[in-house]
Amino acid sequence: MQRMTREQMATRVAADIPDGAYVNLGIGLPTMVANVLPQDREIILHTENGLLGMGPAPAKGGEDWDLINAGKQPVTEVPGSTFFHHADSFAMMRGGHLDICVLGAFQVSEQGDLANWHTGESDAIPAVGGAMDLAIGAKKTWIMMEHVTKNGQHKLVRQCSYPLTAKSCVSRIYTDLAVIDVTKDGFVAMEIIPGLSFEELSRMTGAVLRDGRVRSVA
Amino acid sequence: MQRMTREQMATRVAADIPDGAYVNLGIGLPTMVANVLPQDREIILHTENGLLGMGPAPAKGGEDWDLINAGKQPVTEVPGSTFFHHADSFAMMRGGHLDICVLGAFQVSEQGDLANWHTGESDAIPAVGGAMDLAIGAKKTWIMMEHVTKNGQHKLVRQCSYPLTAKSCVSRIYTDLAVIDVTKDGFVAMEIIPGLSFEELSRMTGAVLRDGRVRSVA
Amino acid sequence: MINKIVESIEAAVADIQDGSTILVGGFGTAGMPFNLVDALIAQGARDLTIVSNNAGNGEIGLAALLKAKRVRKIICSFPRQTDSWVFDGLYRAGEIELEVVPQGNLAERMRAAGAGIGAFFCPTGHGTLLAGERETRVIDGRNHVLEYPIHGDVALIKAHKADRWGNLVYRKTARNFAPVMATAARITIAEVSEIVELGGLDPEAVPTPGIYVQRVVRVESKLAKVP
Amino acid sequence: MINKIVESIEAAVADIQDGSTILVGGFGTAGMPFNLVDALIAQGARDLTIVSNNAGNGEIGLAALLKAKRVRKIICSFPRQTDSWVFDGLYRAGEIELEVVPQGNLAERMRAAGAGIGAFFCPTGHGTLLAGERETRVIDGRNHVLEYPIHGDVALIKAHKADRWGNLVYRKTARNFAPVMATAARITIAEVSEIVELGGLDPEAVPTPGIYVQRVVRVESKLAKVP
Repeated sequence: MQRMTREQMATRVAADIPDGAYVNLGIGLPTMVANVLPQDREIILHTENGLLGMGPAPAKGGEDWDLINAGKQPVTEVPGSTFFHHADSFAMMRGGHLDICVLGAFQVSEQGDLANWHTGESDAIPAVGGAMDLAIGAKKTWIMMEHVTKNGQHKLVRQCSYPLTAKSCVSRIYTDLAVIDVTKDGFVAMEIIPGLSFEELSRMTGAVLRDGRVRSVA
Repeated sequence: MQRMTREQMATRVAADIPDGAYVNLGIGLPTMVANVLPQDREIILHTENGLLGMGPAPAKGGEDWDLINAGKQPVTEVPGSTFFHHADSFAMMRGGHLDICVLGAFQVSEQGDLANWHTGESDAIPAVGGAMDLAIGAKKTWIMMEHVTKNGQHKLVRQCSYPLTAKSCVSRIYTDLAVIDVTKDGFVAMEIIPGLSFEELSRMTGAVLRDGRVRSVA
Repeated sequence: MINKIVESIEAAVADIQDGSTILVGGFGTAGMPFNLVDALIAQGARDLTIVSNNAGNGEIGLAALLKAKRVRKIICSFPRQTDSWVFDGLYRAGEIELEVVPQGNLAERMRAAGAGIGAFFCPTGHGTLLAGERETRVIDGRNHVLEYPIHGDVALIKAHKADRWGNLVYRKTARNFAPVMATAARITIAEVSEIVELGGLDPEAVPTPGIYVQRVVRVESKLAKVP
Repeated sequence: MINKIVESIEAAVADIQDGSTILVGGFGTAGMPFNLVDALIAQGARDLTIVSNNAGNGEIGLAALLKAKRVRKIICSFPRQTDSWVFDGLYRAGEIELEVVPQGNLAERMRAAGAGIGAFFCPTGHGTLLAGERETRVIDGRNHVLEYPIHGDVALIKAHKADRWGNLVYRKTARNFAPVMATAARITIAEVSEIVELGGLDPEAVPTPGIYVQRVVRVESKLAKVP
């Protein structure tokens, strides 16, 4: 078994974004999706600090520090882009106009609850940013994260132990091992990387996992 | 006694608008104030259909029907003007940013209640426009109206008999006979036209009127 | 590739259903999407709820839609005008339902629909007939009324220019309700005078980003005042 | 004649009182009014409540204000950043009060303050720590939390160009919170890179009409990234 690299994960997420979609990519891992969007699709990226039609990072030396993304990295604007203020930007998000947002996560529960803003440690400084707005605002909230923590702990769980970002908001999870739908019946594996069995994946998943893969008629 | 003409009333209102004020002039009689603003003051007119910095009516033949006021008459824009949409325009009004709005009225009560949108007749078609928003939105709501109806009925009253536009919102009333402040003690006459006595004015006023005029030391 | 430009106005309105709630832009005749309303009349949808500032002028636009008996209910701030005889007649005959909403609430309730606000407290209308049986609350010593969003199935609006992504710019006070309505409807259809290349609009000056627009159709603007 | 242009930045901030609530524009360093914040440090007001998206970067701007111990409380969405060591230190030492607000609520609560909305229901944060003891309500089958406006005594913002009426335009994503904060504060003070003649801005493209701005001061923009 070969875990997917971060680039492979980004490419896998990108493959599911349809032509014409309006998408917000959260800070961290999801930002990488911007670099691997299919060239034959027009996908319009929203960044909550006030830009619809975000382009890739500028060439070195071409940075404009008035033109940044939510992660405060310099970006570019594409033809057809529009700028707006923060209340308008979050109205766009919270009003349900974005098709997809892709977020990182600490934990996702089988009900689709998301924990991605706070580890719950007593000395942690809380910082939420736009995570709670994004999680409830887009038509679909997708998660992109490692399947388990570095220490092997479950991130797909029955109940989140970390403080929640939002309840029942996640519809799909892309991990380095699998693509998992969150359904009313809980987690359903739609794809598993080659060399990993459903049973092995289940052991790395902290809640009941169903097998939703379409079997080829062999 | 010579009642003030509509032009004189407009001029009297205009004289009280300070330099730099942001003002909304309601449809009907108050619209006339725009034509008699003091030339030595910069007064910025707001029209709720999305323009701050409204100018006078255009020359004949120069009408642009995309550039109208709240009464749907063609107007002009002055240098420094800005256009915005209806929600932003009413946010400007309702957020308390306008210094003064001048409205017409059917009745004003001694508590400052305003009735200016509905006669209460059972077959009348109700139409409120922006009146309820304007009445509560500006820092000061001034009324410009005849002191009594054509039939001699009171318009300054103890309680409005017509349906209210807003409660306790009027601070000053400019009539064809007097300038009346609305205070916590009720109506106070600040100016009366020449040839009319305070007692005569009181009889034309449907609530207790106090005399607030500064007497010259004769 | 994204291309929201529809070749014919008939195609733009073809799927509007009977019983729809339709937000119609314009303040009086400024910004009124006359071409789209005419297309809607030809299309034939009926039993409509119309949300618009006024209730039609003369015999054209909304007035013509009303006259064709397609409208069950109108939600507006100012139906009564010197030239609103079509509406006036239907109303007095009991053939149309009217909900009068203060103009600021009309705008803010559509803004709430577009912005994901479930309800809001606002002082406008407190203590008046129009507050009706609404919930009230004193906040910071001031009386407020609870108002709910107004969602549209469709918005018909007029803009000045558009690109193929549906970005829209407007002319002067013809902007009025259009940008708000575009956010509040499931399907927003814009008639425009001019289509420009993608990148042809100043990104700092687009009141309606294309995300709010599903279809754009180019028409000859009907700017003239109602006769 | 209206002239909101103030000759010196010291004069622009001279009357800011101890104990004020100050809205500070910017998202990270983009749109951060560095010159005004420096002037506020020099001016000396203390016991301030700061409302801003972040809690300072490096040792400049808000971070310098925090370091000077002028801030009692900060209301922000994202204090913790790689370069927020000044805030982090004060917070861990218990020397500053922190209220974390979801970014959309931060923007919408200031918008409400500017728009005369007494309170609003919104789904963000429901069922989370940040909803705290707030009132909740199910509207249309969805859980909402009641949120109240955030008013400022003063807003310090950065814009690109201004005219003497206080009309402001911005550059790209440096716009962010500034137009919203301008509506929410009693006194809005803007630092700008350029002053143009009245009429020199496109009236169709002014995110902040001058009515929301009390003072404008021209400065050299500090565009560079924090070292």
